[in-house]
Amino acid sequence: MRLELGEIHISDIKLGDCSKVENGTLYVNVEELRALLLEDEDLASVDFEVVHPGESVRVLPVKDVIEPRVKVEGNGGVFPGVISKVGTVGSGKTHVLKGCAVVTTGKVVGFQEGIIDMSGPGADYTPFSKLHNLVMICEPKEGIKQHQHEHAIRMAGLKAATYLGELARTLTPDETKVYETSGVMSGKEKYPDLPRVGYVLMLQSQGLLHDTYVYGVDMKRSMPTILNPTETMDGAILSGNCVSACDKNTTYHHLNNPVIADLLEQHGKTLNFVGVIITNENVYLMDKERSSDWSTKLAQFLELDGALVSQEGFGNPDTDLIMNCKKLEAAGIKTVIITDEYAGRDGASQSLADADPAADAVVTGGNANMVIHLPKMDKVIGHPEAANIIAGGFDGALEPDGSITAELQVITGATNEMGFNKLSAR
Amino acid sequence: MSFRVVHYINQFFAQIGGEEKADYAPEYREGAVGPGLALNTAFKGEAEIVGTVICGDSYFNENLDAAKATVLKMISDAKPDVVICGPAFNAGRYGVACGTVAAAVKDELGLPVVTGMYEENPGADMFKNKVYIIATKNNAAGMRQAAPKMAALALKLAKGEKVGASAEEGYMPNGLRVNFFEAERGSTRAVKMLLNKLAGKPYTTEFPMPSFDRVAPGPAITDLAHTTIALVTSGGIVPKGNPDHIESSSASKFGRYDISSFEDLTAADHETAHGGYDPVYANEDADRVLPVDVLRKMEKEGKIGGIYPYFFTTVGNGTAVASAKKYGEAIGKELRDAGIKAAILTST
Amino acid sequence: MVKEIERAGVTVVHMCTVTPISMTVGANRIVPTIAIPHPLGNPALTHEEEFELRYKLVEKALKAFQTPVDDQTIFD
Amino acid sequence: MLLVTNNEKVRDQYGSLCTLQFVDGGHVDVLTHVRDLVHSGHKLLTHPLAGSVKPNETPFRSVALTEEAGPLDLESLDLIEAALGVCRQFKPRFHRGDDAPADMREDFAEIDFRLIHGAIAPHLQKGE
Repeated sequence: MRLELGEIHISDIKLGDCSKVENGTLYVNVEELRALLLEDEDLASVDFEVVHPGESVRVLPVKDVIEPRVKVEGNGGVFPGVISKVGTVGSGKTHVLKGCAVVTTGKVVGFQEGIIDMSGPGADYTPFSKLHNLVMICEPKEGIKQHQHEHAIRMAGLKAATYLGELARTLTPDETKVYETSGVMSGKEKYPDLPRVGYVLMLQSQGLLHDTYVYGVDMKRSMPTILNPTETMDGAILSGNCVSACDKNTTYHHLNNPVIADLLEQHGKTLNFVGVIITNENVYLMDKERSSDWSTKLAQFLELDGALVSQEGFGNPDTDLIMNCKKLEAAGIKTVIITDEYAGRDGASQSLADADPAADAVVTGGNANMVIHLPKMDKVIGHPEAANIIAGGFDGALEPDGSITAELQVITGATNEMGFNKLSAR
Repeated sequence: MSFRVVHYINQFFAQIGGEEKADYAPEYREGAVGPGLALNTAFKGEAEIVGTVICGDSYFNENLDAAKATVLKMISDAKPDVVICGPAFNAGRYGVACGTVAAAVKDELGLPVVTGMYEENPGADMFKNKVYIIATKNNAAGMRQAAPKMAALALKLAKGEKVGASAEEGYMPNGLRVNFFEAERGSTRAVKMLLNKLAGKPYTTEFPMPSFDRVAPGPAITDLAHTTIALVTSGGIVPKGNPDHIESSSASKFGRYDISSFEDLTAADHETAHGGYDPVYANEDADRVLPVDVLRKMEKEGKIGGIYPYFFTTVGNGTAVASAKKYGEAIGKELRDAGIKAAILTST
Repeated sequence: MVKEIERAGVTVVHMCTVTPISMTVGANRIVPTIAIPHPLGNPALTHEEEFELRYKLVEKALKAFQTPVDDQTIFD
Repeated sequence: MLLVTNNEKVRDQYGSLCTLQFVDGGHVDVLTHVRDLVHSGHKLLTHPLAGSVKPNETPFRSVALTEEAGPLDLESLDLIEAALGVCRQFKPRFHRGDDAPADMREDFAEIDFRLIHGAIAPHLQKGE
């Protein structure tokens, strides 16, 4: 498969009465976009705010972050099976509005986490402080259930990102990146001497607020399967996950999967990137056994020499992670896993809920229990009262001056387990 | 203002002599001696070695308590802001002395301290979780790399600044996980690690899995009929009422109780303090965890020589490995001192 | 704990239910027992039967003491 | 199937569909009860740390086990002991949820219900 990714660099977002991209500025016709989103009968209101890097602004609680994209050439459309019709994506040409994102907020449940600080010490820990963000505050109609609420916000974010992405359709990209992958046979012929490497991408799939969708399929109802790396760049995988702010994979992460990017970078040079095996993190133990059996079986089927495994979430996904690692290693496939740690505030506790000597090559996104002090911001967007709940209990404290002392785990994307960040621990 | 540093070194690095001078008694000298000069350079004027304590390695290890006290007093009298020991590189007794002095400076004088040695130096395993040990090369040629790291960490500690992760500062991992920013993102590090693993090249995991060492099996007991057996349990059996209040989990102590007068444990006299399993069955009959009744019978039948008058009890539940190790050491010492050759350890 | 006691020169027989854990903690002579809440008993039996069961288990421990081993060994 | 829960919502829905043991206590009490069942030979069917709501946050927990007791299942043992270990590490914020704000309590109950529902409904339909 061959995908051309044309990046249009965005350096500002302005709200106005006409939606367009001009000289690197994204103009958003708020009324038009709002009308589109309010077609969803579960939503009562949607408000918009624009935040820029360096501003004294705090956004919370963040549900998802989505990068606007549009399919310009080739089969299918972005977010297949959800926004676009089901159709295999990942080839042709896609345009991206680079440097900006849609950020959805919404208090789906009372204890939701997820802070993005656009400046100050908190900003160092979230990649989204470096983007120009269109923040959408979505309010549901009275009386809808949590799962309807989650669905409504998820769809609003995807629709808005699609609407904005559409503005890039006819633009000339500032920069074009070309990704090309081979089939199993042709890859072997092309790179006979390079080690065959696959990527086992674990997707959160435990149920309400913990779900991931692939081509519209709820991943907990799927067996592990194989994707071409470029499919993720067109939105084949999207996040329905609202909990575990620091180590959940937002849709932005899936679109810009760093493992896929780095493996493609090495593809044909030091390794042969054979494909992506997606698997789930289910609650039922038999599912865990079956899925890890299958991810290993698929890896063997692809005759991999090595595999990278990335995780999402903490606690019982540690079990899936270790099962995957153990079984891959037992099958003779050299494995590196990416995770994060819950080693306690003092860093002295056991970091993972599961462990095995086979996991001898681990990359960590850092200790999520580290305490961080987030100074007061001039402006708080979203549901400021959520700060009370996030900060009020065990995880931290809201100081009288509006600053927050909390664990790193409240910051969106802080200890990402795809290795999106530079944060680590020793 | 420049920080006052006291430096601890051995007779060899003080250029007094080698093995033949290893019994050299502690001596205090004003100013820097030997490797201290390299440290002074590395301080770049921010700190200065005001005095050096020199002690022979044999002297230190053979007169441990007295030597430690003398050395500590010399250090303390020089009123340092921070103390540096070594580096000891791969010299085993020197490494143990550096670790011992450093730990005592930290615990007894309450002063910041840095030492350095090669990772396979026995002093490293003994002290890396207690004091900051800069990892050095295995010989003195590594001084050039070690001095700036030791000086930088010592300055940080003297200033009361936050100490970064082991990988940043160069000290040996001490069991405390510390966050820091790497030069590359995680995915890039992971790809590099995988390429090394695939090529059979060395790589370092960022999170080592908990590891377990082994002990060689004890010898077989040939004369059981004349052997006294000690009873140990991690099942939390205690005299009724748990007189020492042993915690049900993460216990901070172990129990040691007289069973010399018991033929049989019953619900009237023993119970379990363990919070890690359903206590109903052990409370009904503690012999189900600690088989005193059958051992008494075997004693009478002459199958065993006897039962050690005290049994030892811990709660396995949630007890940190380090504590369990400490309890095991204490129990082992008592049994060895009492000449006991055999123990049954029961676990739930 | 078992390691430190054995390191002190005391031969240890570890009687426990979860033998894999016993292997991990480094026991060298291992006698498997009945169940976690009652390793050396079985409340379903009569008192006499239970004593008999326990006696047999401890006999296995005595045999373990008398057997020279080079490596971790389970005495089933 | 044996279902252990302290969540009324789960009890109301599943009480008639499977063998249900209601624990009148907190999250840790449920796990402790489950641990005792594992020790007596029941096998875990669902992960005791379901969900990424931090274990110290949620006051509710529902866990499914096999109805039949067999020999001690080591994987179940590992999982339940590790889950209790995590709970020891992170002190619970709420006990039974009575001490949580009402809407939060309802959210916790709903999530716990959804997680266990998603996991066991397909199996109950098959008559397991």
